[in-house]
Amino acid sequence: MSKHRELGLTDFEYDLIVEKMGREPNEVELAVFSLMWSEHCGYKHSRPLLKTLPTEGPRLVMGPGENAGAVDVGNGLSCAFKVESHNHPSAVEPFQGAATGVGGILRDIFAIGARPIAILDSLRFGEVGESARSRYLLEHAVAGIGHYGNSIGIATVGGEIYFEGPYEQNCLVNAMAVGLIETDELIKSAAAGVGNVVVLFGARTGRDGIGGASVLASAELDADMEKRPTVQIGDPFEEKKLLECSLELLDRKLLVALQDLGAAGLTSSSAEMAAKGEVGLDLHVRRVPLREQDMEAFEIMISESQERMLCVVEPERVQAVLAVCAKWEVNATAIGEVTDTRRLRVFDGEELVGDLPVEALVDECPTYELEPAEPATPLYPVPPKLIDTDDAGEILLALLGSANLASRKGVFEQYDALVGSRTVRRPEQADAAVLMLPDPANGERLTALAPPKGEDGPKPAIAVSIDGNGRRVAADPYRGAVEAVLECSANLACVGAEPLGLTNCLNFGNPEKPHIAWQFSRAIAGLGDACRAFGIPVVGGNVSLYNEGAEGPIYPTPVVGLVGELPDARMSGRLGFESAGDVIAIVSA
Amino acid sequence: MKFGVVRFPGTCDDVDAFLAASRVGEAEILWHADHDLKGVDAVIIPGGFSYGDHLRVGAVARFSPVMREVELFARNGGLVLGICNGFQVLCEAGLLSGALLPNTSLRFTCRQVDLEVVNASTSWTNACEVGEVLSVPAKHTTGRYYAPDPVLDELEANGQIVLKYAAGHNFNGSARDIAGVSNKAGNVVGLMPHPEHAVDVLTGSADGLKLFASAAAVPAA
Amino acid sequence: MSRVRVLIRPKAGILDPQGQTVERALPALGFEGVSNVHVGRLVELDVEDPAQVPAMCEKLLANPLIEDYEIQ
Amino acid sequence: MSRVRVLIRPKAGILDPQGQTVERALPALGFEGVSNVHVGRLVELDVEDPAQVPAMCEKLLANPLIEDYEIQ
Ligand SMILES: Nc1ncnc2c1ncn2[C@@H]1O[C@H](COP(=O)(O)OP(=O)(O)O)[C@@H](O)[C@H]1O
Repeated sequence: MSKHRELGLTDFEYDLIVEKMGREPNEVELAVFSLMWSEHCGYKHSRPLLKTLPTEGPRLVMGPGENAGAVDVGNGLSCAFKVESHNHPSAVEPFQGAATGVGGILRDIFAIGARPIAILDSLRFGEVGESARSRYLLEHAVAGIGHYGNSIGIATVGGEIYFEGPYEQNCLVNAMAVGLIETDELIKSAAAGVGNVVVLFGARTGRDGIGGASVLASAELDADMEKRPTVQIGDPFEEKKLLECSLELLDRKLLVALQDLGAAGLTSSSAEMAAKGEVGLDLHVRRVPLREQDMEAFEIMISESQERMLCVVEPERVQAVLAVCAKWEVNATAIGEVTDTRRLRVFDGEELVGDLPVEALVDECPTYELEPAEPATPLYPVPPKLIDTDDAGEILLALLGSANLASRKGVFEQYDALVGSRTVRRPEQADAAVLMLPDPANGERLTALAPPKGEDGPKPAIAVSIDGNGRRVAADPYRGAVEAVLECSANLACVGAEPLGLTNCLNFGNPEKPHIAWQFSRAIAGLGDACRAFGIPVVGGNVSLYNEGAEGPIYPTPVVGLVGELPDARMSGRLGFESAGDVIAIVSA
Repeated sequence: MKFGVVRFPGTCDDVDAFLAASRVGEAEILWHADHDLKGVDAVIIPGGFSYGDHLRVGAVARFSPVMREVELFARNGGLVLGICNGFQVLCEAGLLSGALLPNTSLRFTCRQVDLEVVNASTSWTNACEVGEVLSVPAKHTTGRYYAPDPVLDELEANGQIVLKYAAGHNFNGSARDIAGVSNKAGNVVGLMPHPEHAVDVLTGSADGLKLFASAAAVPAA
Repeated sequence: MSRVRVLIRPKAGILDPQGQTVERALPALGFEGVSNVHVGRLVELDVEDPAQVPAMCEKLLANPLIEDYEIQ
Repeated sequence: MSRVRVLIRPKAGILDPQGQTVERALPALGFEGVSNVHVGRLVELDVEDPAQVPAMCEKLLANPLIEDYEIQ
């Protein structure tokens, strides 16, 4: 009876599962439920608040709910983007944690058919000046992000880093990905068509990341060594093939639906596809290509092995799908079919080992009302003063020497900011990265390689930026969140771009504690009000809760990513003074 | 002039090379598993991480079917340019001397560098002048050019050192500041920096275009 | 001083993309009958006190989360 | 089937920054008396015909210009 508690479910939740099932769940079923009803997949503590964010806007193409959101960027093109956290995996194994964070967010982008064109990252560590552990985390997380993005050939064009005490035990690694798609080619993840075939393609399934979503992403982190085997390992080469293969499958119109495997692996991807399509799925776990032959059914269902996708295919197209996968040297296997049962049924050979109601899994996870209470006393120690003097020269030197103001060159030089030939403003050239779009007026296409005509006219472009400021949110969650949106918009304005849509990653502590609930609800209110004031829709995002170490919670850290448009890349602003004799002006409200 | 751009699993800068070559001629993608160069006049092996750089950079890609054709093509005087991972592949294939080792920093580094043209008579540098400085980005983890000293002396004597990092720009620790080399005949050139990412001032520099323009000016065989 | 050799391998069941790549490449070169290929790292060092080597492996040479090591 | 182990090392005289980095890092972790550190690659494979292994090394597994190999 305590099995469900080990898996992170409460007694109340367990009873609810028994009620929905009409019986006690077996081992496979309980494993599946525990993941789908984890904080990470079920948004138990955040769903009601997230519903308050504005999701409408004139340029909105796809709002929250799909793998990534998208906005219209003109010329029949949409820009898909999303930010996601990989905080706890990065705290355990920073290189692989950060790398697989990038891999995961990229799959979200190409799962809707968009070609990823840019990555940004937002990082928080403890004081690197004092903490060897924070230096280690910084070095390895940055190397991991670079390794994945560079190897897969997608430009990492911007980001931000802060070092502050409250992140010492619980670092933050958030990655944002941006992609482009011809708007009428967007694909959804809803499974459809009873009798259609479910094909799993990509890497083999191993034991890595078993239970990662419930254990690593949905509970407070402690030094428990037992959690270590849940680390996932990424292979950007496999993902590069998976990316090209997926886009070719879509380009040839061979797929009914496509979904990536992220947290909770096959479990969440199949359940979500079935729920969205209002159908059922039968899956045969023994057909799944394995890295270790002795894996049990529940392990296959919940493994978080990276670089895998799931698609739904009409039976007569299966051969064509397998052929495209073979061309890209990607494993592909038909592992199931679409049914009209609205149940997710798991077969181990002939035996039915799991029979789960899809709606209950995906849509009926209980949500909890938060009990926010403003703390009476400050939650965080006063940050140490950088220097105690009135001497302006000394203050300037101390500022210049502080890790939070130092040049980020050592970091962004480890990222390929140029691949793709779109980067008009790379790191340190401007406050936001500027990326050229294909220009149909110049003969350029997104999907087909066409030589540009070389015409000299305005070059359509987008600008992207990511920002957050935990210390200010800690001081005043509402204003701090508003300021994050303002700062990010100001970054876009500095290159001449106007925001079109926003994504966010809400990094907070344990929401079951009233003061964290207060931070969380006030920050979301601020985020929503700022977006409404600007008329920008929130197109999607991610929530990372339980970011706490032994010494307390992190600063509440909502991170926002904006995509904006600018009419002509040739006019984008830059940071440096250009030529002698130019006038310097200061503009303010 | 028709350029063929090879695409291996894991190639990343193929589209960039295609677009760069398209500015001075026609371009076409060549698939690694094909035994066919589609009648192109010049072959570009672009950058990226063919086969994930697994085992050793360029080691696996060099055995792909298309590389057999490229080797024949090169030995018959065909124009071949290897950029970054393409340079590594050409070295592994023995079409160029030397090998590329991990940067002394052991880090991936993406940086705009100045290159000095040492030999302006190869098929890929004839539009440049000796001593001319080109601003081109470099981005790699394994770009430290190495060859034993006698080989380096011979390369020098034969004018096979085509491009050098300008003073202060050799960030990867390459022997004798070598950024790019050619075969004896000058039809095959490999370099670590990325000329295809320097074809438009809007994205930083247009100096790299000269390499493609050089090849385009070579009369078709 | 003794020369010590450390063999570091990806843990069983952990993704070994390098090994897979080599396994796929060999038949294309005419080498048949090869299987179970794994690629790891080799560290060789002179140490005054070989008793320290296991600790070095745990702390620096290997990543015990994802790698096994063998000291020779 | 026999299990074969191939040790691949950077050739003597070629700068081995990986080895140097390890050598420099160890004292900082409190491990003294370590020298002459080199980092190489380990390839292990099951082969039907062990006589083929030297050819595999020459052709694919090692690059003789920069690496030495030893078959066990
Ligand atoms: N983690 C990171 N990844 C990539 N680029 C980064 C990262 N952190 C900072 N940068 C880049 O370095 C430059 C300077 O960063 P920062 O000091 O935060 O500037 P600002 O305060 O103007 O945003 C920016 O171009 C930014 O995009």
